Amino acid sequence: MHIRHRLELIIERMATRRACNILEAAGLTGYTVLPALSGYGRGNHWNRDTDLSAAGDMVVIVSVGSAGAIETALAQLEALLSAHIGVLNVSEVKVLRPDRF
Amino acid sequence: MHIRHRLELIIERMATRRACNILEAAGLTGYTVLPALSGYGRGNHWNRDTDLSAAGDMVVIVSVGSAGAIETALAQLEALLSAHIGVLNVSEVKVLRPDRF
Amino acid sequence: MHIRHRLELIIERMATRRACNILEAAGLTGYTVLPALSGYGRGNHWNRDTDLSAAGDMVVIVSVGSAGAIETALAQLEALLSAHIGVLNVSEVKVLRPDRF
Amino acid sequence: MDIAFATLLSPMVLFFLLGLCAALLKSQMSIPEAFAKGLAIYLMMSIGLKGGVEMSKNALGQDVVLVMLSGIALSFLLPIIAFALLRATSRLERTDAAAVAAHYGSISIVTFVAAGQAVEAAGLVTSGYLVAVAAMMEVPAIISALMIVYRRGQKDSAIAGAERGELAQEVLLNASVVVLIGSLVIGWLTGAHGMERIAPFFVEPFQGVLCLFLLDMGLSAGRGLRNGWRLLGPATIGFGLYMPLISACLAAGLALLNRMPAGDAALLITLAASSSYIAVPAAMRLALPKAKPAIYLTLSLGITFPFNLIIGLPLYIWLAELVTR
Amino acid sequence: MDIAFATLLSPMVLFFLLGLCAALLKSQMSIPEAFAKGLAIYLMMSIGLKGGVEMSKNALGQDVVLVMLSGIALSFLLPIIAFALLRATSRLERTDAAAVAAHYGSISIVTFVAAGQAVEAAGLVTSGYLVAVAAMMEVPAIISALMIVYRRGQKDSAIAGAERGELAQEVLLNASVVVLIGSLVIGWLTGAHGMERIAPFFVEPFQGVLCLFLLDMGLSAGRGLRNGWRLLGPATIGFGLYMPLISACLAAGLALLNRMPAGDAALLITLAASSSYIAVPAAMRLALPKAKPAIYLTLSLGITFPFNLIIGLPLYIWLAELVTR
Amino acid sequence: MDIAFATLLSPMVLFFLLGLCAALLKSQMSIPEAFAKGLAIYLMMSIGLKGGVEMSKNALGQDVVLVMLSGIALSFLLPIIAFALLRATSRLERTDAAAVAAHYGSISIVTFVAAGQAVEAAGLVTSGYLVAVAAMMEVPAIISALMIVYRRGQKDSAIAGAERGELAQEVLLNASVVVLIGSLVIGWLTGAHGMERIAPFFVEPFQGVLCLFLLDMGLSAGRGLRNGWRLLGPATIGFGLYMPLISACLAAGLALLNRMPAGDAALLITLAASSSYIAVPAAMRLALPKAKPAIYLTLSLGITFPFNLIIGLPLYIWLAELVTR
Ligand SMILES: Nc1ncnc2c1ncn2[C@@H]1O[C@H](COP(=O)(O)O)[C@@H](O)[C@H]1O
Ligand SMILES: Nc1ncnc2c1ncn2[C@@H]1O[C@H](COP(=O)(O)O)[C@@H](O)[C@H]1O
Ligand SMILES: Nc1ncnc2c1ncn2[C@@H]1O[C@H](COP(=O)(O)O)[C@@H](O)[C@H]1O
Ligand code: NA
Ligand code: NA
Ligand code: NA
Repeated sequence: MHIRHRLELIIERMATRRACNILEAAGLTGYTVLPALSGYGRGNHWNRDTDLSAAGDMVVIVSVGSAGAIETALAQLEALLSAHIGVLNVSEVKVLRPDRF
Repeated sequence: MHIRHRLELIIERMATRRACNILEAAGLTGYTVLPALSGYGRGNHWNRDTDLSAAGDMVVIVSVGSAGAIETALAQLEALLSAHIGVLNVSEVKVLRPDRF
Repeated sequence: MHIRHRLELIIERMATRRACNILEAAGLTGYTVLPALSGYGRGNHWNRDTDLSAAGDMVVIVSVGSAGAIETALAQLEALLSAHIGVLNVSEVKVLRPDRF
Repeated sequence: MDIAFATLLSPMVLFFLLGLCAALLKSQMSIPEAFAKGLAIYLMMSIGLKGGVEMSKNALGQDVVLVMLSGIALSFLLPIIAFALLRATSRLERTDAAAVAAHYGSISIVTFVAAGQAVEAAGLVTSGYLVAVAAMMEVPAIISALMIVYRRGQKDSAIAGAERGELAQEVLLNASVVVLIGSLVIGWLTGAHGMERIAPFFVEPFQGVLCLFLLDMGLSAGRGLRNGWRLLGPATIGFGLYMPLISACLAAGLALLNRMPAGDAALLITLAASSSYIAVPAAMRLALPKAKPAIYLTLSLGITFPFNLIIGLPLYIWLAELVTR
Repeated sequence: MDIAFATLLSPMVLFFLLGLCAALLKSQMSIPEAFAKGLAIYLMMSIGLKGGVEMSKNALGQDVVLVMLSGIALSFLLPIIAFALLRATSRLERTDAAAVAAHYGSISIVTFVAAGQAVEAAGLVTSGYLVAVAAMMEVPAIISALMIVYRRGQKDSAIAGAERGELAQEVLLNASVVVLIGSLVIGWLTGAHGMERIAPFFVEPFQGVLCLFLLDMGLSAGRGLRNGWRLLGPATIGFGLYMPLISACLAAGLALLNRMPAGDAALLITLAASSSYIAVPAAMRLALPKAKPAIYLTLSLGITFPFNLIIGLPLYIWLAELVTR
Repeated sequence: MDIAFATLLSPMVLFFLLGLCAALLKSQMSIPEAFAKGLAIYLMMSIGLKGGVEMSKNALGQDVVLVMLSGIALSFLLPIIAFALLRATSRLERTDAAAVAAHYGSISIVTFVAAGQAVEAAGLVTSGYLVAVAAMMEVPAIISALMIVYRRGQKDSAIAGAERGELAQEVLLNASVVVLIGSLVIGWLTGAHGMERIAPFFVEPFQGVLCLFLLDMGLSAGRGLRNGWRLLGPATIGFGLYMPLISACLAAGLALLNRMPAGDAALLITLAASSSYIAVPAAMRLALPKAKPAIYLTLSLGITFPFNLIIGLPLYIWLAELVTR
């Protein structure tokens, strides 16, 4: 198996498209967006059912790619997270079909 | 980038608040709760659509924090999981803004 | 804590049962299925709301187990992914109750 | 017989059977959880409102209070009987037995609603305050069951992360208590006049929505049965069939004592005979997390609910007519 | 012309166009999947029930059986024609062509429902059993398409993890088959009497619900087009426009042979001309996972559905009147 | 007084209060987001259609255009006043103040709908084109608020990943603009005749659906208040109470100038006094992501919406009658 990086970006739903644009521009070959139900950060709780506008919803974006592509994305994502609510983390994973990532 | 721990707790939805209380008490600065659709464990299958009461629903709680805070949470979570249905795992991840975790 | 492997399989919803059959056959003691909202891969975007048939929906299947069981599953999953849409990755995690995985 | 036949051939019951069969045949079809939950809230609002409007028409007398007290007493008492029977006949553990007992002391709103339809089809009239009785019977059974478990000093040290009062919050302010009691009060405050403008949504389509909801209940019951029946021994399954009858007889006795009219008696009997599968399971996950949900859910939703809907209802109406003649 | 104009200006079609335009203009609005799926089940229950009630009024004669057989034959036959045409004119691969062919042999319930409305607006009457014909035409096309693929010994070794019978389960017990046939039987069993009490939910609001659902279909079709049109060459797009006409002519021939009344003929023609975008895509993901969903979904939902709804329906009614005159 | 009392005791307001109390008492009950969002689309389709049908009955004169322009002017102007007041009295930062200001210039469709019910209950008549005015007042306030922020050259360098035109897309093609304007046009095109067949879904059940939706709004408002009130100082809370009154007075002046009939004036006043909690928050997340959502959501949904619904509506009707006498 081959080593790749896994980016996990937790970000407000309204910023999904911006984040995905960054990932695609960085050369990542794919990503998947998952819904979140509720959460907590910096003293605030949020909950999908609290917010009629759904503007406060968060999503989790998972993207597996080469160290280089993830690196490229991180700089831009850091800028994005200076404006939008969210956090990210990166870990090492193994994949089977290296050409896909 | 800085090394932190990522806790992934899969637990029944009705115990979410208890688990989150434990995380906050352990000093974790944030967490995110995701819905699950179905699953399998110890010979039993569950499925969100099977259960009108939704009492059997599971959620996935993701929390990234310092090794110490995760450690503190683990002892309490172990106690929680002796009563409630669920499993957990911990992995190492890297983060950009270390003060946030 | 004890070291185990965490498999993350992103696959089309219609193939969930096939993937789960493979996991169970490989001796994995549990897994959890999460819904996804949208995603991107090989130049195509998909979105849950685009597709009335929901045949294009993707799910994320998370399974934590022994290196051996995950290994066994991987061969079959690779075959499955030659027919169905999806990607997978494996990482190392720590667990508390080793007998459960 | 006629009533039994009419009940069995009502679209309501037939849609339940459709769902049940589809699930037993392993159909993958499902009604989205969010949609079904929305319909459930609609149904509770509707019966709450109708009950409240009925109540606004008459002053509440002493007889009403007595029936309410009877309902509460039943909800307290039935779990004790249920627990004793389960421990005597089945191999369920204490905690599992207590959890099951709580379900049978509490009530099922859908069974109540279906009874309302069947009673009406049988030409009987009912009083609105029975909705209040239904709401009042939800909670005492939970308290009763917890007292059984904790009696022998078996009270767990508090569960990690638990907050004070979280169980009370869950039990006293769950969706069905809030919506039922709330709508009842609103119906009672606004009366027939306020109801007029919302009747095209809350009254006329009611039975149709019930059909759709029962299709979903059939699917849930069938899937529950398929997944969970192996956990139920014959003694437990038997309990799911005879316990409603015991409850029904006790309720019939109280109906007789209270000199209730036949329609109301049928509803009280149905409430006693019905078992919870929404509010109590949620409460049990908080209060008795070690009790196995597959046991109480399968029994209540997979065995007792279909039994009540298909065989029980005509029986309870017949029983009600017997004791009120 | 009048019918064409009336169809185009019906709220139903206008809401579809609204959704289509919004999606093409990249509006982010959406109707929640769970809500839309709930509405879809409502629509199928409703037409099943109405069809069943109609059927309960008359004994089923030989003519009904003949139309049913005609429908089944069409569903078997059309994929063969579609496959041949696609292979001759487009550059689609075998598997993709077979998957598309399956869609065009099967049917679209929403197109059928819209046709029902248009036929009624045109002053024609229809028979309830056409709903049964619709349900029967869903599945044969799938079998037919799979036979095309597997004919040349190209049968894949079984897909990893696949269970025996899972395809049959999916195809014979999917939501639309279960709900349509189930509701039809229930409507037929309970008849006009049983329908009375549920009509305020299942009959009166029907056309309004259809508008809301078509808004969602417009959004889906528009988004599908935006994402998928690049995958469709002109030959494939052309197929999405002329194939319905070929199917319509064949069905018109059968309608003539069967001496069907004009309203019924219009419905049979529409069924033949319509293409599936819910049941067949799901079946194809299981049976032919290597076929590209973007192709068959975009073609069926993005091209053929709008064509049928806007241009096809008046045409099919006209054709039906022609062959039944 | 009578109107105030009638408003307060309408099922609509009572269900809102039920939800509000349940949330404040920490009930965990909720109405699924997908279901509530589906209902919201239904409500917008319904008022759009009804407005369009009304509009189709009369030719649109110069007076209509003048009222539309008045609405647009209000939507542009109110954020400027709101911003100035917030900066003068509260400690909100520039961006937060501008974001809040945008909400108060824009409108709340549910408040508008509730006003329609109250106005009708008060025996006044309204014109359909006010729905168009409502739709037109959604967007200008957003532009106005962004101009305030960017005036001092404070325009952020573009946010990472942002696309050109994404804000315009969000703001001009969000669900409420698309559905309101779309349904209005459809209602206007198809007229009373087209409406007939869909009225059992879009007209009759409307008020009942509104009750269910307001229960959900009450839950949201209550939860927002519980989570967010600590972020609001007394000056900000005060703003949420007096700003609607200022807006109402300005709108009343314009109603007087335009010689609007009392019912229409009440609706225009309500639109001005109402504040957005769906469309504008979403736009603010894109355009001013650094503004804290907890502030503007809590203020608009937790303070101003309940104030308008319970106290505001009778006041605005009274004001409308005053200026149009
Ligand atoms: N340490 C964390 N682990 C997981 N999720 C987090 C963490 N911190 C923040 N979040 C998520 O990000 C959201 C916003 O966090 P914040 O930016 O800290 O307000 C929270 O509501 C959580 O859903
Ligand atoms: N090894 C595992 N990997 C991922 N999820 C698991 C695992 N084991 C259990 N689960 C999840 O936890 C739920 C309860 O498991 P159990 O406590 O084993 O009955 C299952 O239904 C799964 O959703
Ligand atoms: N590198 C990746 N990281 C995360 N998800 C991915 C990745 N590649 C593909 N996916 C997901 O898998 C789906 C199908 O991908 P593909 O097989 O590349 O068309 C995509 O729509 C994504 O949801
Ligand atoms: Na009971
Ligand atoms: Na066809
Ligand atoms: Na305003």
